[in-house]
Amino acid sequence: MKYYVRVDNNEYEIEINGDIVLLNGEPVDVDLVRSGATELYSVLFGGRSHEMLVNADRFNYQINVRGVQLQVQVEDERARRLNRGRRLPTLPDGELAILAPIPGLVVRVLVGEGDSIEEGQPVILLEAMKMENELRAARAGIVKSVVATTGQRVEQNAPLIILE
Amino acid sequence: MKYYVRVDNNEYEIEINGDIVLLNGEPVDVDLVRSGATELYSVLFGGRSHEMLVNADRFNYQINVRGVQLQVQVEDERARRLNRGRRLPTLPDGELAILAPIPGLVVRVLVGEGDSIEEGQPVILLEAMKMENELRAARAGIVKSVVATTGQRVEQNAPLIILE
Amino acid sequence: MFKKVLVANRGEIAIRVLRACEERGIATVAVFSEADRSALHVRYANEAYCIGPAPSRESYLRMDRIIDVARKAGVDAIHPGYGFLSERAEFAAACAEAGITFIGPSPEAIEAMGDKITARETVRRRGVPLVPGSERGLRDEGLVAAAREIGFPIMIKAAAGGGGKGMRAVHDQGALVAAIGAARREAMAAFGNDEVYLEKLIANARHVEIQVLADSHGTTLSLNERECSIQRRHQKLIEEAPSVAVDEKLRKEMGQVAVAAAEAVGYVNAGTIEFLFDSKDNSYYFLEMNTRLQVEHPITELVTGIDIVKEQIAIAAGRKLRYKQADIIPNGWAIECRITAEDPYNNFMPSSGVVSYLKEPTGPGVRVESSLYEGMEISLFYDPMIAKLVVWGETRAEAILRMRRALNEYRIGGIRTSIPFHQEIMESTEFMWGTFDTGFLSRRRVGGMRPHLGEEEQLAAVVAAMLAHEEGRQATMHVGQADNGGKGEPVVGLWKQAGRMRAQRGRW
Amino acid sequence: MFKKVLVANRGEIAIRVLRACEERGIATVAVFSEADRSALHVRYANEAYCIGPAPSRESYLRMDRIIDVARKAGVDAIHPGYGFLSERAEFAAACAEAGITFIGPSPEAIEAMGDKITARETVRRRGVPLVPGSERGLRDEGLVAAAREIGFPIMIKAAAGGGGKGMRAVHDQGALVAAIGAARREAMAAFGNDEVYLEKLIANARHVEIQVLADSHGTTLSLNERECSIQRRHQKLIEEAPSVAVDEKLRKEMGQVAVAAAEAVGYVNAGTIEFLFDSKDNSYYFLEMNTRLQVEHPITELVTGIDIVKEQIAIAAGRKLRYKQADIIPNGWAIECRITAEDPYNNFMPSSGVVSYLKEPTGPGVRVESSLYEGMEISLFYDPMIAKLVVWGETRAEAILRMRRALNEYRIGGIRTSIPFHQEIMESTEFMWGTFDTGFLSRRRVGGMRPHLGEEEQLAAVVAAMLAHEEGRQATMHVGQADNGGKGEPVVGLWKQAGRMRAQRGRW
Repeated sequence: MKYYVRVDNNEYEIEINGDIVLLNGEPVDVDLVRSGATELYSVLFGGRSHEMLVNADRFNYQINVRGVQLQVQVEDERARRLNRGRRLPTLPDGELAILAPIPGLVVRVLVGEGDSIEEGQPVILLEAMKMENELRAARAGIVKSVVATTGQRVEQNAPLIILE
Repeated sequence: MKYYVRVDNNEYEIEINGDIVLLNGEPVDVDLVRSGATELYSVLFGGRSHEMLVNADRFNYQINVRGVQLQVQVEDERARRLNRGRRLPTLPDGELAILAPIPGLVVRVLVGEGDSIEEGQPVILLEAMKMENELRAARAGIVKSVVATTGQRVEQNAPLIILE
Repeated sequence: MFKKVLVANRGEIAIRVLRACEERGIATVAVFSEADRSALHVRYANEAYCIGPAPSRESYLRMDRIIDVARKAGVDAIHPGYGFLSERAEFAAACAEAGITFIGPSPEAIEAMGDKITARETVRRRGVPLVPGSERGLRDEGLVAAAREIGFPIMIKAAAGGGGKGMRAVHDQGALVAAIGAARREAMAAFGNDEVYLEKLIANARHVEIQVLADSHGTTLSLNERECSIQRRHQKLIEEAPSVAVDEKLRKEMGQVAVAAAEAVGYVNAGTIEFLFDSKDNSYYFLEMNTRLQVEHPITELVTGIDIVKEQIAIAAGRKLRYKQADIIPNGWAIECRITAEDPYNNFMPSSGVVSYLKEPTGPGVRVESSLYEGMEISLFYDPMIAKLVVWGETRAEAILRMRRALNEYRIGGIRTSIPFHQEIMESTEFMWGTFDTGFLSRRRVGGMRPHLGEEEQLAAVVAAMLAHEEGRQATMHVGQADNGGKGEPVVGLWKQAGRMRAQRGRW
Repeated sequence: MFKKVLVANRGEIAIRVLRACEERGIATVAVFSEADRSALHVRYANEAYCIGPAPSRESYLRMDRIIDVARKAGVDAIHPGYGFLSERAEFAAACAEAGITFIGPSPEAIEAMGDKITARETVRRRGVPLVPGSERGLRDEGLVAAAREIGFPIMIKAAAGGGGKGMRAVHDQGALVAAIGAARREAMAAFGNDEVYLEKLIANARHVEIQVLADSHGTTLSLNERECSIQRRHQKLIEEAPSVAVDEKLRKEMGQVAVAAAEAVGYVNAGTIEFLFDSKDNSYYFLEMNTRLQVEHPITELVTGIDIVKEQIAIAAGRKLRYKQADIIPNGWAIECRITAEDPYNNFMPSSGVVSYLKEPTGPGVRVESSLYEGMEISLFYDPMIAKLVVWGETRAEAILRMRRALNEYRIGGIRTSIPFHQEIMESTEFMWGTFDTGFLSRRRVGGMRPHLGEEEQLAAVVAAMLAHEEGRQATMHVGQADNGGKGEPVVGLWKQAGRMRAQRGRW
């Protein structure tokens, strides 16, 4: 079975047939075991030892390596065919909603409809835990609509701004 | 509902009606919560704070308090009526099998059939982990039969000696 | 000595104090908010009582309830930890009224140092050097005028401040008014008082502070300096002792100045004098005195061998200090990293969730002060600092290498933490050379991008594919997308998997 | 310095060495038996290779496989830890042949000290005091005769011995022959060599040992003594440094004797000279030299500030020691408790099972050297020691109180451990006064009965009833008894319960 795996913006093709695992066509030697705790895995990759914390949410995996959190998406061949053309919310093209990562108070909205913004540009000032936090755009784009208003209390994951 | 709880050789009568808990007839103030881990409980007993590790096996509980492991057996009223007269394997009266607590090699049997022995008296020399371990009688009694033989390899929980 | 002590705090510092009490054979009482029922400090204490709902102002800031619990439990002393009520003169006073010893300085000393402007005036009389700044009680126009006088860049600070809250650096006239507004908002939110003042901003300055211990018999000791220049938005993230910038002669001199500042207010118990330190000419200026135990006190403990919290208790009980200044000899090097529930790759956004896995570092030279436990729910009610990782080494180099080792061992599942940020700093040559100042982070925009992991990233891809394969998720995938775009149903799947894999002796 | 080091061991000591390597920037290779695939040392190392089935003789004792892995992985040095191959001269030789540095003494030194009888003769020539004993190679009749000469009580020891295996105390002629038999059996099982010899048993003697460090440039240092008298069946359970029995003058003298003993065999690297110490007249006798890292090395590290494992690596790499004897000044007090998977209330019977919950102590002055992790399966294949709890205090009293604190914090679910035993000792006045000797435990029959818990026992009863009530087990109980007498189906019930309670936010 073939799998297409995206880690951030890099994609890998992995093929698994019984015990044989191919990474981008190259056979790799992997020994994967869970070590006691539910989400803790020990991996021997050609003898090199790694520890990973894995949280699975359907075909999305959050994998923590040496404290760094990686977002990993897996599609198999069929899923890939089905998804071709269709926009997944997490794909970089198409619309993107900037969500409130935590509940808080909108102190100021820093962009307006129609603004063209850069990746990493601050778009909203959100106050939480007595601190003002800048929300930044995950990618460049045009502001399609501004949902949040100054002084508004927002819940976690509430959409604040829609980019296109 | 009434419960009869044995901790080692002490028995306690506990009555639970809704939020009211009576210990030997006296009302007690207990707040019990699980703290994250499956078997870890935090107990506030009239404001005094205790931590307990609890492993349940049917109506037998192993409760670890400050590193000390307690064997706790719970019977409710009906179970108590049913058990009256009947011998439970774990009760101190009647026959008692001395089991091998670990797999090992029987180096020597120190008692013979018909011997009357004291509580804590060594009965078998078992070699495990390159060490000779003395098994002692959990209570006084007469040796009804000696199951183990010198030089025999025994599995965990294999009966070695039966007391009556 | 006290028979029973109440700790009016939560988190790692509550546990730190409870441990000190237990090691002195003193019975302990914890207080907790409804959100903290199963917190470590509740389980750690001999007694624990709930004092209200999750928000601090309804629980950990409720003096009345805390003193009420103290009375009922019959404690003879209260330790406030840091934050919360630790620098509220009225709380120290309320304890005294209730006939309970406050383990800390007198209300007068807290008062005198608590108001930053009064503090500056008090210590100036003792010849303690100060940064040029504005006088008190100015409204916005007054501040603008003062700023012109002092000259830019300037620093805006909250009069009631501390912990960097309400602080703002301003580099030109233009940004001034807006910055004052933001600073006042933060100050009001944090301290219920929006008064701010101005100070000249010393470029490329270091933050160096001196720990002092004073007993009630007239002895005040300097436990030497801590280097706290690694800050983000005026929040300390990494501290070390000693400081690479301070030599033996300077250490002695700054120690004497700090002792003078403490004596200026008749200070008793543990306190810290913060200095702005200018490496260019080794000049230093009094910033403020923190009249409480500091977050970073462990690094001083590791290089001096003195248990500061136990000394606090002994001092409060009227004991004489067992040490003379000559006994305080720094030995080796200590570094502390503050572990926070924040995402360094998303602008240090606070991260909430349940700690699903935990393995903390240990072994030689490693000390962890932590509030973490598996199953702990990280809420947004309290400060995001969840643990402190502290190491000691014979040399600074050994300490840095040991900190790297310990950071690599630290495993916290279920939430984002500042660990990768600290790893990044420990690898940075600027930090290794010690040539940094308080502008260090703003200059290098750390945590902007996560480091490239190379093999580990490939491996993560392989592991994910193997798990998907093992789980036979293919079927559910399309459905998942079709119905709800692939969200929902998290752990359950993994639990099932867990069960089966364990059956296979965790191997396939 | 080495580029890559292989650690030929498992458990806590493998991790200890791996940490030292990482802190020196050296890449690491672990080896593991099939039983240890998910052990901490495997996950901790940069590389890990399986060397065979669970039994030691098929894995951790297989020199050929270990050297083979070392070659393939391209390591330039091997650290043997303690136990296993650490004192096998032929392994040190095999490393040399393979062109790999053995981090430890020369095969000749191991040989000379490894045979206890040769060792006695070698050091005697340097004027090191010895306990009267039998000569070598005697058969049982010879030993019986020698015993009559030496006079009872006597001690039987394995010539190839160490770690108390094959040791027996005999108080009269009658018990002698049987004891020799048992000792030979154990010696054969442990060392593949059943030769034993006799030594006069010094009544009420203490076990005091001196840690030495010797580099390849002719410097040999004494890192002073460790007190290891708290033993059960000649197995150390608690160690401390310094020893209450040794004063400054004696410390210096014993250090010099120890250095002389080490120099007698041209010793290089870390080693330990064990002495029998008679408090009655402060006389001491050479017992043996351990030509390896000791289990209890951390207490010496805590009082001297020297990282012994890092020094071992530096010495093996040909470095000169950075210290002079004058630099070695003991500071404070350290105590170690060996945490074993044994049931102190059942004659220290080894306990196997899965570690279902784990929370290890931390905070000021606490160091944990542990092989434990949640989900770990404690098998009976290896030594029951699963962790070491080590504390430092400014004074012995502070160290004891801190150890009590740390023991109270230690939570290990699923298996029985020696923790309650250690708690009992830390509470015993005899230990607190320090007036103990190697007979301490046999006299007071510790762990015979578990302490009465009072309130906690009542509370356990209440908790069990509440859980039973909550679980609504009543129905199942009768059935359970009727069909299988109430055995079987353990965790499952609890898992279900777990799930439901979590849904109820862990509270009811």
